[in-house]
Amino acid sequence: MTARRVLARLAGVVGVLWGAATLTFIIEQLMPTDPAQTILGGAGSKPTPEQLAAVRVQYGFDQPVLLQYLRYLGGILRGDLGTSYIRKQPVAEIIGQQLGSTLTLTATALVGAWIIAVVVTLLTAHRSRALAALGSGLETLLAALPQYWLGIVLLVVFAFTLHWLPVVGDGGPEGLVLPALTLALPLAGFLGQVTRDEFSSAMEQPFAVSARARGMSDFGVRWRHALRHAVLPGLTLSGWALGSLFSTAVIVEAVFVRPGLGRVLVDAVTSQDMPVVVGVTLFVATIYVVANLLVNLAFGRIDPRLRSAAH
Amino acid sequence: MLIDRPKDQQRMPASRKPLNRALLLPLVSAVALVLAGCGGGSNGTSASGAAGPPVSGGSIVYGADREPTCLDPHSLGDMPQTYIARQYLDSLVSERPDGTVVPWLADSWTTSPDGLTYTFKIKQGVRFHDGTPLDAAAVKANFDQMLDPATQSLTDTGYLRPYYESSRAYGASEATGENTGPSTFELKLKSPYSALLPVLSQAFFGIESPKAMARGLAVNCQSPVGTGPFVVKQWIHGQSIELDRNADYNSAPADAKHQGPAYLEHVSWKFLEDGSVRFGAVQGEGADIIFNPPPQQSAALKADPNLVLQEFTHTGLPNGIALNTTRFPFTDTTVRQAFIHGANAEASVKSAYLGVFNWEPGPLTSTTPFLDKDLRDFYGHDPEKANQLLDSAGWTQRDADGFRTKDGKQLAATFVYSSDPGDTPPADVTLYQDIQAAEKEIGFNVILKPIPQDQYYAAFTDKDSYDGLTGAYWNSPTPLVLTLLYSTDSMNLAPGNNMAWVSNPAIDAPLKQIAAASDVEQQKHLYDQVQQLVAQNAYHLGLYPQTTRLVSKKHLQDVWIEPSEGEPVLHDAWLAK
Amino acid sequence: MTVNVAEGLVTRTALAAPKAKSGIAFRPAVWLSAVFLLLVVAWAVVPDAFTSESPFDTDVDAAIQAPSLQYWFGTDASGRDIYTRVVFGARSSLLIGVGATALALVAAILFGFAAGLGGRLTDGAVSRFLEVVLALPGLLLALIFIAMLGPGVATEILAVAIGSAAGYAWMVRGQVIAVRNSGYVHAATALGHTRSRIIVRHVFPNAMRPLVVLATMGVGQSIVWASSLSFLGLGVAPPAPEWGAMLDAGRDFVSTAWWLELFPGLAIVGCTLAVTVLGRHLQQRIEGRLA
Amino acid sequence: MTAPLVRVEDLTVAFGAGNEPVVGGVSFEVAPGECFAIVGESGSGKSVTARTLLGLAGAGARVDATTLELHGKSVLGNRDRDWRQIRGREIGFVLQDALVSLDPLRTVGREIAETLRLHRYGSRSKRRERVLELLTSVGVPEPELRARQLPHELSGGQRQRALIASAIALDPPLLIADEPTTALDVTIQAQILDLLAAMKDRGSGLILISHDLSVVSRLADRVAVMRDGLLVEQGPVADVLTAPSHPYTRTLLDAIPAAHRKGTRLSATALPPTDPALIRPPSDDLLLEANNLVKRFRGPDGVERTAVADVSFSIGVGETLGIVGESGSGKTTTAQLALALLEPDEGTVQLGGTVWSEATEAARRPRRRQISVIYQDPLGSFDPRWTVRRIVEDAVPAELYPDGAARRQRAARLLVDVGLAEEHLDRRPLLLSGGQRQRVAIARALAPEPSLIVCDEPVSALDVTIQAQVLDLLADLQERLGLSYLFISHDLGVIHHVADRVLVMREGRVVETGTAAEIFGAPRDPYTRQLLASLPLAEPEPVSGGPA
Repeated sequence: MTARRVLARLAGVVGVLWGAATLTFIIEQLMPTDPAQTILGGAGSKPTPEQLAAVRVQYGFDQPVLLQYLRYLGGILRGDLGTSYIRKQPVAEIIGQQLGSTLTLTATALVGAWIIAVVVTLLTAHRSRALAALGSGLETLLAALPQYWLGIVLLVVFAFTLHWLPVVGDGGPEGLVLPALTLALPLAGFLGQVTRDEFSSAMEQPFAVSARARGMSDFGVRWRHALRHAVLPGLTLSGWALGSLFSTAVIVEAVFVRPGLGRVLVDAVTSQDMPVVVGVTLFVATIYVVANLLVNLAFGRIDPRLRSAAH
Repeated sequence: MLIDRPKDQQRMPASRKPLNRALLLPLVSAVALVLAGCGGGSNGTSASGAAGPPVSGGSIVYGADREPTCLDPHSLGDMPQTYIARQYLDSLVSERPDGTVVPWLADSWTTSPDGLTYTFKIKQGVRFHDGTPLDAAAVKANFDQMLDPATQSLTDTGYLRPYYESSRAYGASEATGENTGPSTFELKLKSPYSALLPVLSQAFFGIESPKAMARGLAVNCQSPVGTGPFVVKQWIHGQSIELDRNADYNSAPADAKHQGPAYLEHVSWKFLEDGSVRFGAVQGEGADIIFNPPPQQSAALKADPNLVLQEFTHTGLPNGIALNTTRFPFTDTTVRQAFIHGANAEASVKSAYLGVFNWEPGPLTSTTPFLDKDLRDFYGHDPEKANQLLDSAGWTQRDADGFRTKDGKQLAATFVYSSDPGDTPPADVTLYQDIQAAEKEIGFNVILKPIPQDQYYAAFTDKDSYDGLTGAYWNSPTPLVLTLLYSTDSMNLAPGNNMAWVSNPAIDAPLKQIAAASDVEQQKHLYDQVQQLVAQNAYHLGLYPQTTRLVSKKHLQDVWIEPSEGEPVLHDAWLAK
Repeated sequence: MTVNVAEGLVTRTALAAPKAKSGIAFRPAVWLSAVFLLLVVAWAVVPDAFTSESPFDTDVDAAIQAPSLQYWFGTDASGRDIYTRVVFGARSSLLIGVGATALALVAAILFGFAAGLGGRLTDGAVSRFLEVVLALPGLLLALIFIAMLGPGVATEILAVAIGSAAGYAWMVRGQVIAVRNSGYVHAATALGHTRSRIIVRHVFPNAMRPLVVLATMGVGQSIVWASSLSFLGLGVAPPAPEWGAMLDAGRDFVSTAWWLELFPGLAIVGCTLAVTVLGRHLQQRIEGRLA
Repeated sequence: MTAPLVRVEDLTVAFGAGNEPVVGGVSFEVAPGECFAIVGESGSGKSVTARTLLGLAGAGARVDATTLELHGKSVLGNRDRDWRQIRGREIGFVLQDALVSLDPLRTVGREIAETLRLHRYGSRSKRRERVLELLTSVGVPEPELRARQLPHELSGGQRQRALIASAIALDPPLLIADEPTTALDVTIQAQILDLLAAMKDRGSGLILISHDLSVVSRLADRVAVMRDGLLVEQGPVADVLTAPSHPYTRTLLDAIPAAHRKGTRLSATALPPTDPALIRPPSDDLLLEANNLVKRFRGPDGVERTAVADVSFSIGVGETLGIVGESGSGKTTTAQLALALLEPDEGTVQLGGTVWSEATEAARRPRRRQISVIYQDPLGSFDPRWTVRRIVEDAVPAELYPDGAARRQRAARLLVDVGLAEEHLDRRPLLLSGGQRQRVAIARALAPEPSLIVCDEPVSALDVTIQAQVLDLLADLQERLGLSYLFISHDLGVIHHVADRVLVMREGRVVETGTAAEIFGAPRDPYTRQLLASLPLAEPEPVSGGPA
């Protein structure tokens, strides 16, 4: 990958992030409620007009929108995402506090999803009709499961009835198993379908015939040749997968009563705590975009088809 | 998941005792008996004594149902706040189930004959967690902060503002080096307020370190500093509040089970909003004690030998629906009466809460003194009577959906409830839908409207925002709370308490007389008269009493519930091996 | 050059007896899905034909009854028949599922074609915009719309549509560009056809082809999305019989009354599964016939 | 006499229950040091026959034979483990295109070393040494660098050599090559054939599978001809290619364009009488003129490459100009410039004497009727949703046939003119054979009644007998309709057969131009000479008529 193309890519990433920041700023302006009211304790409290005016000046809501926008962008560049209207805490600190659990959850879920998808593909792809039908049927089922319902079912079966896993995780690993599984299974279903199709076509390719002609066993061809091809399209989707995992993490965090960015976001939106909403959004968008960039750069060299596909 | 009422701060203060408590001392036996009921039928503390002497050490997980918005109870003042504030703040005095008051941070106190001046002798040798010594000046600083509008503490100002004149601190004070006599805090009132001492026993009036309070509200919200048995280590938002033992705790209240530091080394106060998850936690290893088990688990709770249930029923106005007398269609008394008879309240409460609560129509809860017990038939389910009443009121035609109409207008009313599951648990939503269906039988269109939490609180003080208000209850030990709920003065002076917006001279008169009456018989007669009028005028449909319920594992001994606000006390708790 | 051996193989089979491709073996799964979807659509159109009761009739004495002959799916906390509510729930779930997907597709076609057919500039602008919307988590956009417009069916449709529109638009753009560079478009240009005629006769119909599959699968995902919003308490307000809201109401009964959570969940999973299976089947038929 | 490497008697292979066997009773032997070629068109079963020797006939294949022996040892009863001992050690297998026959995601070195690793050949370092040794032996320069690269980073020729290296890693006594040179350009094809010949001389047996008789004639000692699963004829190359006993072999030989000058008939097909309205009197004025055309492209990595540099040519009425060149020589770009589908960076194109490349698209549109195009992959040039009838109708210009019915009737007539039956008209092209599809493409090209048709590799995807029919059809149409062709191909034999004048292109430049006789008789440019040398035309004297 020539340096020029990498630079172009980086510019693209910055462009997208700038776009995301602008879009969220516009959304913030469109919100019906008055931020000053939220700061002074929401609709419940009855702040005096003077108090409202004082807050507007303090937070600069009275300045022209363009000025606010520039100050907002300046803040982001300095890493200052403003302070939460409700919690009066800097947004960056709130994200920092909650970041750990959500990242561990989504990362474990992504790894889990991949392990399940690869195992199901290796065991059932490109084998007898029955096995293949079973495998793809399982994947279609998994991809169709709504996360929250799956979460509740797992909770009932493994926590309430069988007591294998704790109902509420105390931060330890067992507390992570059920939520991560709830996130991983539907994603595994989706990744499995993509991997399965590519695996079957890879097994039909001439290089698989060449490998067999060298005396390689069937499993050898699957493991050393077909699997690598099968995993490729899925990996290029991992940027998208991370983004979607975050959305569903919100639901899983609600079902399993786990702290995390997801819950912070839902509470922030319902209580119209816009700095938090914007902060979390930009944070997630950054992870998504950077992940995509890394994946494209990583795969650009290896597979020429990807280089064209990556455009 | 039955969640206790949040955000009481809109509730006006309610005195704890009949007005001139001091005068009635000689008759304490009769009154005490009656009052014994008040403060709730807390049927004993968790099984104690059976497992031998208390053992120090160990840490527990307390499963709370809601996360407070701020840990300094002087600000805002919602229920989840008072439950946890009790663990790290001490108050001046402590109240016993029978209503009497015993020394705590105040060794002793005297009241002036005219009942206007209270002089407290502050306990010596007590230090706040940040090292500053406790003295009268520190107590005065707390009172100044409570009454300062900037701290937005509606509950504290609500209780004190109508009576507070001034306060003074003098005598020995380590801070100033003075040592002339014991450190004394003097409180002057505008008019006699017999309920002052029990009011001060609540955690809302816990004494905090002046140095800590000076750091400003935002910081104090995160990490308040008191003298209590535990110290606030860290507040991880959305997850838990970590409390460590205060090793040199020496200011336990007189009625505590033991003096000196707490037995438990650490308490992890976790927020487990989901009812079944919270109950699953105490069943499994996730928690040692939880607040408010969901009604759906009552069978499982009874069946589990390892769990112990403690219940505390609040006194005051039962949880129910207030009918806004200033808006159509509830301006017409007959329509209100018809609504109440058509609600099928008893069966709905029994079904929605699976028999955990029995129906309490009001106007007061079963444990409140002076309750007039034979008013139930004003609230009974009687569809024929309801239909008769509505026909007589001219609501004779029916529209396509079967709802009654008069001169083209449909008989409909909008009932608002908070969409936050903490405020309105699913069981409440089920209950309201049952009532909605029952009212449909008599042609009354009940519209249920969920609104966000902050708009729900704003509705209390805005009479045009609802026809009917759900979640209308009032925790107060004294029947005198009726003044705040139905008197014209209350509607004008402290909006948000008179939820039915009642202005009825026939009720105002007896309420004024009660405040002045001294004879119990006379008070009973006047209370009956007021409750009669409230029932006849169908201002409020009571549904079920407010209850604090604690479920703890058997090996967690000596957890008890204090009577002033139903706060759990963990100071004496210990883990039997 | 690499083509000719493969080409040869095709010619041989085609030469032998060129007949339409043998029907795809009609797997039972496809039949099952079709029947189930028909049932759900029937529920949505004529719910009364399937149950005599009303979804709002409460029976306080019959609260939380286990499934029985009288109540096939049991009753909920207000004693309402869950089977009836699932039947009546079909309408709002399908309405949101189909409505959101349709709206998303319309937006996708507008943006996709604008990017695909527009000059380098428009393509650049639209693509960057799509990339930005894709970077924002789908659920967030939904939440913001609900916060702006308040909960309700219309908002849910809009919210879910916004969440998926960007993804669809990206696919449409890719498809339009592929068709624009295809052999038959070059051939048509060489024949002297005008640009608009080529767009109408070739680009539009062929770019739309994969959208059919996308739409069927999209309905499934939209239903899941909508029920998730209701689950978070942001969707349709009770007592309306909506599958997501029923699941939310049943959460506390999960260990004592399993049927409250089971049947609405099965309805959602059933719909999504059926739609996905049909979608993939359609894909194979279209791919097979017009490869 | 040592036991033959391979002895096969009455081999039959069938797939699935009940239908026709793909290989119906084939017998042959291969001796060490001998190259046995199996020739046949696609679908003749030649590839399956060879793969049965490796036990790789394909999933679900039912193989039986009276004898199937390698080195005198029967392999009929072999189970998978037995086959794995044989594959790689006893027999090497080389497939057609190394770009897909080598794993694109693994380095060339690892692919070659795999054969060694599977059969436990020495230690890791010994294996690396052997890989470098193999790469040098097959003629790949800088083996250390190439071994670390991925297949797509090597040139076509180097990749094919690496593929062969991986097949001969353990010096197997028998090597099977299935279309080893089909994917390569002519010049590189010759190098690979020399490499295989050298291996044969070193004593290893070679089974060559090919559809291309010219490749067979250069390398094979004995040849067998297969058709529809049957072995119709077998014998030494000289006899079979010069005095074929079976009629099918003769049709195959006749169909080779390279061996016949323009004007001779390649296939026995006759054309139905043409619609008289189309016949146009011949005239000798110039139809298309291209002067000093230059076209540059910016590649994905931003580097600018010149595809066409200073190309000039002209085409008279009724004349066929052939453009020949290897892949990447710019011949297709030149065709696009002639069709004005691409704007030249420099230079101009005139059509019928008037401005063509500089005209605006709107001005060009009505005149596009004069010039049509046929592509190598006809299927890709049809809208997948349309039937054959609609494809041709769409091309009939409204100016000539305003009334819809007349257009439909005209389209039907055209389809019959190109030799398609009524039953094909309402079918989708996907279900037609390669040859039939090309006929539909030709009908569509004729619809606007053009004077010039640009044919971009129209027959290179077809089997030789079908190719012959299409070339004859084009010749007949030219003769009757006075059409001119701009005929582009990489296949010298086809160009030699169809072209009046020839343009030889290499890397975007015209290296030589002249009449067919001058180019094929006395080539001046060394590159042309090199191209011609790789054409087996000069080898055995074809039966009917030598070179012009």
